[in-house]
Amino acid sequence: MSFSDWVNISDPLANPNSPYGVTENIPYSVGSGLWEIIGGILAWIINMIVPGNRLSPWLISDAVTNALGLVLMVVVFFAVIFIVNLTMIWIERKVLGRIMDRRATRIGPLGYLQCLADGLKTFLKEHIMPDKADKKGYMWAVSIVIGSAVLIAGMIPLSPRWFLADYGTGLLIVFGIFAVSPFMILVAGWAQNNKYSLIGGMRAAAQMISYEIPMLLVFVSVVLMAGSLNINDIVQFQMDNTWFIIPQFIGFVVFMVAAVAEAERIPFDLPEAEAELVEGWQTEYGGMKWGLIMLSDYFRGYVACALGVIMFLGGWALPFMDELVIPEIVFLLKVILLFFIMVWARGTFGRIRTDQILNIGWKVLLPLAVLNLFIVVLLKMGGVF
Amino acid sequence: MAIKYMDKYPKNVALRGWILKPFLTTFKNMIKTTIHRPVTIMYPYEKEWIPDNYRGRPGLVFEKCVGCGICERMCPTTCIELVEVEDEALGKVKRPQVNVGRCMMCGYCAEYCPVEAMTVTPDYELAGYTREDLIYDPYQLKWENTTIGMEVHLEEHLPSNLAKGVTDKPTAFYEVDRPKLIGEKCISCNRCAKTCPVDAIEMIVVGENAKGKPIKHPKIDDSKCVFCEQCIVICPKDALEINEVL
Amino acid sequence: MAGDDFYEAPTVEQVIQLIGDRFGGDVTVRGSKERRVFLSAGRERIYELCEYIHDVLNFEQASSLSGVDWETHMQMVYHLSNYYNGVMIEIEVDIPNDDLRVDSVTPIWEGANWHERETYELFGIVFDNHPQLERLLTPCDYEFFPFRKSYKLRRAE
Amino acid sequence: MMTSKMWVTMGPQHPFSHGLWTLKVKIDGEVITDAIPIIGYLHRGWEKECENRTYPQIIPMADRLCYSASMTWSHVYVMAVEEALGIEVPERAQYLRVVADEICRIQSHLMWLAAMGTDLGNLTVFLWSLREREMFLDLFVKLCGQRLTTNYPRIGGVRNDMPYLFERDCMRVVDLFEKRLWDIIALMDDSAIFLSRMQGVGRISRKEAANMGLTGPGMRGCGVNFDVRRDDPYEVYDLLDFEVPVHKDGDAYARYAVRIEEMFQSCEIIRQAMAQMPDGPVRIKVPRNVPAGSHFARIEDPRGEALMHLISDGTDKPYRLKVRSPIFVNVSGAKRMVLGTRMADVPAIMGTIDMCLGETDR
Repeated sequence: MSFSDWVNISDPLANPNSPYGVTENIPYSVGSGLWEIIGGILAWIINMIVPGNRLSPWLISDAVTNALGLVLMVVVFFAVIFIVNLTMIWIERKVLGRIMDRRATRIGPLGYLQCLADGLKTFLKEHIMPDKADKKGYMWAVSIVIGSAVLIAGMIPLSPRWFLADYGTGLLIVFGIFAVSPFMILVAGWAQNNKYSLIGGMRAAAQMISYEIPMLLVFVSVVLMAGSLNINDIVQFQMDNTWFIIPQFIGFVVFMVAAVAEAERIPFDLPEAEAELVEGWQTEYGGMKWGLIMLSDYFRGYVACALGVIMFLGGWALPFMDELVIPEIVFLLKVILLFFIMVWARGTFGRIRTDQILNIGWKVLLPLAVLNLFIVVLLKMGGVF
Repeated sequence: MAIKYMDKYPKNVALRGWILKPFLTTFKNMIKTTIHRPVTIMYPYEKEWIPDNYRGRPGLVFEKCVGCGICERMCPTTCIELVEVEDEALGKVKRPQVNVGRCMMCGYCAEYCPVEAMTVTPDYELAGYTREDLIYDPYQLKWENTTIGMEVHLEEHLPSNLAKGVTDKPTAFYEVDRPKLIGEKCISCNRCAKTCPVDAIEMIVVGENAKGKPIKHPKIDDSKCVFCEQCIVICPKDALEINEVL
Repeated sequence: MAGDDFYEAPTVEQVIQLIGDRFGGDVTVRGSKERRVFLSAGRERIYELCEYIHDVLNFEQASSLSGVDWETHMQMVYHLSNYYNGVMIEIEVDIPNDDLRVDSVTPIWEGANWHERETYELFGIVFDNHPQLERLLTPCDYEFFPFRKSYKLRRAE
Repeated sequence: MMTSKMWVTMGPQHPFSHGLWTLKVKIDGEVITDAIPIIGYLHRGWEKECENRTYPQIIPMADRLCYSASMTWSHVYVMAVEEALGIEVPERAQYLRVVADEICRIQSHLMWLAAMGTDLGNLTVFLWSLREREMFLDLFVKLCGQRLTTNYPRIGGVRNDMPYLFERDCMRVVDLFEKRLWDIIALMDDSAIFLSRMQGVGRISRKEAANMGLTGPGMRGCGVNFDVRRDDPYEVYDLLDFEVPVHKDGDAYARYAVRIEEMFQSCEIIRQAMAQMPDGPVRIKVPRNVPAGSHFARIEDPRGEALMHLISDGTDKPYRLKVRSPIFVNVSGAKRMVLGTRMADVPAIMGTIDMCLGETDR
């Protein structure tokens, strides 16, 4: 069946070839509904100016509504994630402010709009590129870093009815793209032609690669226990049995430590260790590029927390009250709870040294992850799950 | 006195949960600061309380000042300059003008002022658009709101007084130090009397010279003199010299 | 008083006596008071004297080395201290203006290194056997010695 | 495989250098194989400037030697002048100087602790330390009218007597501070991450330390049991009862521990000095001209041993004034401290030196 066949069916739920099958997809419904409003208004205005034209009926046809509904679905989805990210930044600043006994953000109600003000400020800054930088590497590497962060943020479903894509191998793809950025960080650190950023890039690559492995081992044990790579299935399995944090507590701890390292946050923020490396691999990035890098850091933090929620904390489920709560809200609250722990750790600890971070990764986390895998295999063989 | 900290630390952190104690500490502090107000002072909107003897820019009580120039002499950065101003009530008088851009806020001018005309002020927001803005003339320097009792004094005691057991009466240099006249050097030029800012010098006739003209020597009124040394500086024959009382 | 690393450090009288015994007339004792000994020495034996003070009298630290420009001659003043009883030795060494050289004490006290470099750049006194006698505080292309009395400041005129 | 070493210039505008100085390090991977400290960015010719100023005028200039130890620097200067004048300061003034010195020591150590926190990536320690430091700066405001440039000691005494209720404020602050310092200690000493960063890093042996001329907490962290306050007492320190903390290890943690303990001891000294303080005058009148001679005074600065060598020639201006700055000597041994460590250790090691460039470059 061709694309035109698909778009010409008006009700997505009745569309047997919909990418979402027969499931409900709220962002898509909202997107289509939005286009019905926007397109309707556009068609009405154009019809008033040029009565009897052929554009107006086309704008409100099923095909256009379906196609632009897909576009607006992405917009809606990212608007929500963006707001969640702003909230996370706001929470981080507020919590850090409380921990440190100081004032935190101040613009807007409860200081919520500070991030927007900062974004506007970085947006208006001058675009500066070092003269001797490798131009292609400088621009493309950071674009891929930011792009991959945004991409994986889009791959995390908030609930079975709020997602962009529902792949059978969803979790695998998320982890795959999660691992792209270390290489690009290395390229970016090299391309800036700056010693600090080069050292920072090398550190980033070394650290992230060594923390990928325990993270993937934990991921494997989760997948093994759930018997599926599909995020929905994993969460459904936890709803049917028990949250994975109970049998796999070691795995949860390993995952959270590795996630903090992957998100480059204190105590594992060596690539941008400001005490010795100025700003690490981001030294020569200024203006909005730096702002986007910061935002992508939070996107990665969001993804790390969301993966933790999906894999260990039962995703959007709350026991005994599945019918009472809105699953998206539950999911985001759990994400923010995990993020709060990361912020708390940031307010409590200092930075770890390079050799120590690798020691922790290889000598502590990796054996623990293997132990976790072993426990899971035992449980599986014993038929507990 | 006992060692308070070093006999307790370093502890074996492995037995104390590696990182749990700092976690609890920050959490406790977070709860505390959420309940009370953070200690930060939001500067442009609210300001810290500062006492009246805070050493901000120098201030001047115009009427008290006698224009003696001790502040000018004591200033480490030479930012004080005596200028002549035309005052409505007092006429033509000499008053200090301060280049606040160079001032290092040491407070010496207030401390050494014999008549407590120079004061220190809690005024510390001194930015200006040009360097000329920062040169404060005597009228800009005016500061009258110092709380009584908060002025900066010179709390000097004479060692001789202390040896006698008098400890409750501070005696500053301007109360005891006086210019001393070396009679044979004086040429009766009258310059010291003219320059004296407090009119403490009176030329009195002490005799006649060979030609029959009167020899006038300065007589210093101890109650008026503030020991500004202007007469010593201006004397052409160095007939006046510093007489320090210790 | 000195805790575990206890060592009977020489008192002021012992310092004067020992140095007098060893160096005789080459080192004159200008005076002494509580925990302070003031010596002056000729520049020929200053290295030997410092070595003796360091090795035998155990004055482990060179607190301060300052140059003084007396216009007729230069002077190096050494302040040496120990870690035991707080006795300090001050040694004055006169250096004639036409031959501004003195033995470096950096081989004895590493801490004297930068003091000597500083004195070299500010007064122009050359220290023999110094490992790296370069300008430290001022730019390396200065050709004058700013702390000499011949270098006048604006306000002094 | 061919490897090459790389020179990395850390400073003068670099987050690790608290002030304007440069540490050029040669790194092989992350390990430091060579280091060159470079100073002089802040050289003002302080000693030469003083030759043009009268004796009282130098006191506020001595404040500017170090932003966080201004009290001790002006103190050592007036001690040198009093030594030259041969006068005895009133006892109350001596006690007041001791109190002000110890307040200065605590606030300087807190400034160091704050900087140490940022060097190790822990901003909480930074802000908590600055919060405690603020209380001591408030005490300075009450006592001498300004937060940093105290200008408090005078030749022959101190500027003014204690203000109304200062003793009560002082006791309150000290009590509160001692309580809150344990929180900061819990954040650092009970954290495995902090200990792993500090223990065994930048080790100096006792012999090396003595030879390099280290003074202050850096020296006492190497097992040298010496404190100018106790072993060469000035003012009224011989009447006060306090401990000198000594640590045997000689690493960054030892220097940290010595400083923390010194803060507790300073609190104790303030309590004792306040309790013992006699009544009486605080300042005596001194002659304007200082008799000719060469004199020196030394003092225990928060950073080490501060010494001023004053040569007077009978006028009201010094002939020569030499400042022996503790950091000037300590930082000359920077190469020895960082050699063989990792690049990430440089802030930790140099942080424990407690850099202050005003007094280093003078």
